[in-house]
Amino acid sequence: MNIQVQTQAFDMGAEIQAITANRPDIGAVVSFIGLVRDVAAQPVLAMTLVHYPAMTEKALTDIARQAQRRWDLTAVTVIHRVGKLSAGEPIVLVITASTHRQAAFAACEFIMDYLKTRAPFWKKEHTVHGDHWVSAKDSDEHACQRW
Amino acid sequence: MNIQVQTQAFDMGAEIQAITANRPDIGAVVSFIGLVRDVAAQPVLAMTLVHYPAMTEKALTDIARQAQRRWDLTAVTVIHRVGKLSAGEPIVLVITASTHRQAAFAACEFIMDYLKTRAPFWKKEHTVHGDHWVSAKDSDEHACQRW
Amino acid sequence: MITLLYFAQVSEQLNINQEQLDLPPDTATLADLRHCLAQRDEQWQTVFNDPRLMMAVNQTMAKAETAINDGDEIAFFPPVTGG
Amino acid sequence: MITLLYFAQVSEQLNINQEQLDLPPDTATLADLRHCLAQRDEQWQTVFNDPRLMMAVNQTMAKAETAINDGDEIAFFPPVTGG
Repeated sequence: MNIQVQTQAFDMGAEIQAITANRPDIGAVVSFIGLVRDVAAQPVLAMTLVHYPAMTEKALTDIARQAQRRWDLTAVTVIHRVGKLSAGEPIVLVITASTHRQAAFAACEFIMDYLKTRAPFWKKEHTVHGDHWVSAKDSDEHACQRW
Repeated sequence: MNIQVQTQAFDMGAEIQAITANRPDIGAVVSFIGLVRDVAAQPVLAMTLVHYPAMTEKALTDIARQAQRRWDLTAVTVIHRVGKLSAGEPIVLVITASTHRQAAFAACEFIMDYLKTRAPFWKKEHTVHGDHWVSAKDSDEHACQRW
Repeated sequence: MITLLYFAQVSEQLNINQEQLDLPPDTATLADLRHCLAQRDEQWQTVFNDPRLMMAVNQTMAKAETAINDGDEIAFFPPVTGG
Repeated sequence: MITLLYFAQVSEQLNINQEQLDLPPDTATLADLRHCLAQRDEQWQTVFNDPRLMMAVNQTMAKAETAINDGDEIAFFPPVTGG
């Protein structure tokens, strides 16, 4: 399990390589990248991600462990960035590897749904109209309650 | 939409870069990589992927179009390798991008389930005990019928 | 004239990759053609009576009731195993 | 002594990041502490009466009924928005 909270960008190819090298039992790797989205209605110039440093890795590790208990996973990587990020920049990377694709898909989506509602990160958007905290979406809570 | 059937390896990072560059409306990118699996019971040294060349791209394009009709996708990439591949080598790459993660996850899994049961590829495994064609799995057909 | 293609196990079992033949009389659908090819010998009968045999007409997956016409490219193959 | 941490909108609304205080008497659970803090003034009342307020005790998500003890680190924050 590889859990990281960092300001710098991540290299998805290298992370997948690290997981799959010398592990020919892995048949399926599912990855998720979340990016700073900029929609035309209210242009987002950048975003600042704040977090609760003492808790963040612990929360992500706990989510990844829950996924490992539910599905037969060979590897899990979760990398979440903090600090100021520009529009289009990657925020989060989740990689799940398994012998079978269904387990890898389900676990990756589960981790994202839990991360969105249980990991202590908060986004402040910087727009041309000023700064504002991003509101939590009910749809994320509903997505999480499926599992 | 980017559909490719090729013998050479693919560069996942470059493919994701190609999709997300200058597209700040993309919030979520889901990727799937399928690899040549080697399980201890019957060591697989390599695998040869044969296909129906005149039909393959057409079938993959049709599957990707079905996904685009069902979900709001910004981009779809499907790259499938053919020819001889060693244990641990990547076989297939599917990338889906969307404003929202649910659409990207569902579309990526849908494409894989359809590809597994509707795209004209066949695998022959080369093991220490000889060569044999891989059998289709009922579980793949069931997975496909969910959609 | 129709073109018939055979892939993977089907090709190996029948020992043929490809052939061309005149559309046999009273062959309106894939089911008719399948029935006709199954007459060739015991091995062909085994392959063409397998309910899992897959078929494509002009590079599109097709079913028993799919109509076939002169000039079509028709492929027979086992369940696919890509991905 | 307990440590209280406030994050994001909660921190801005209350104009505080962190404080330490003696565990108030008759404060056995988070619900008790919340009730106690809500008394401070109108702004604190607004924040602590919001049913969406999230809480953690010793870096683990917690609920109203979670017990609190001397030495705990207790955090209050709005619904999370990472990912």
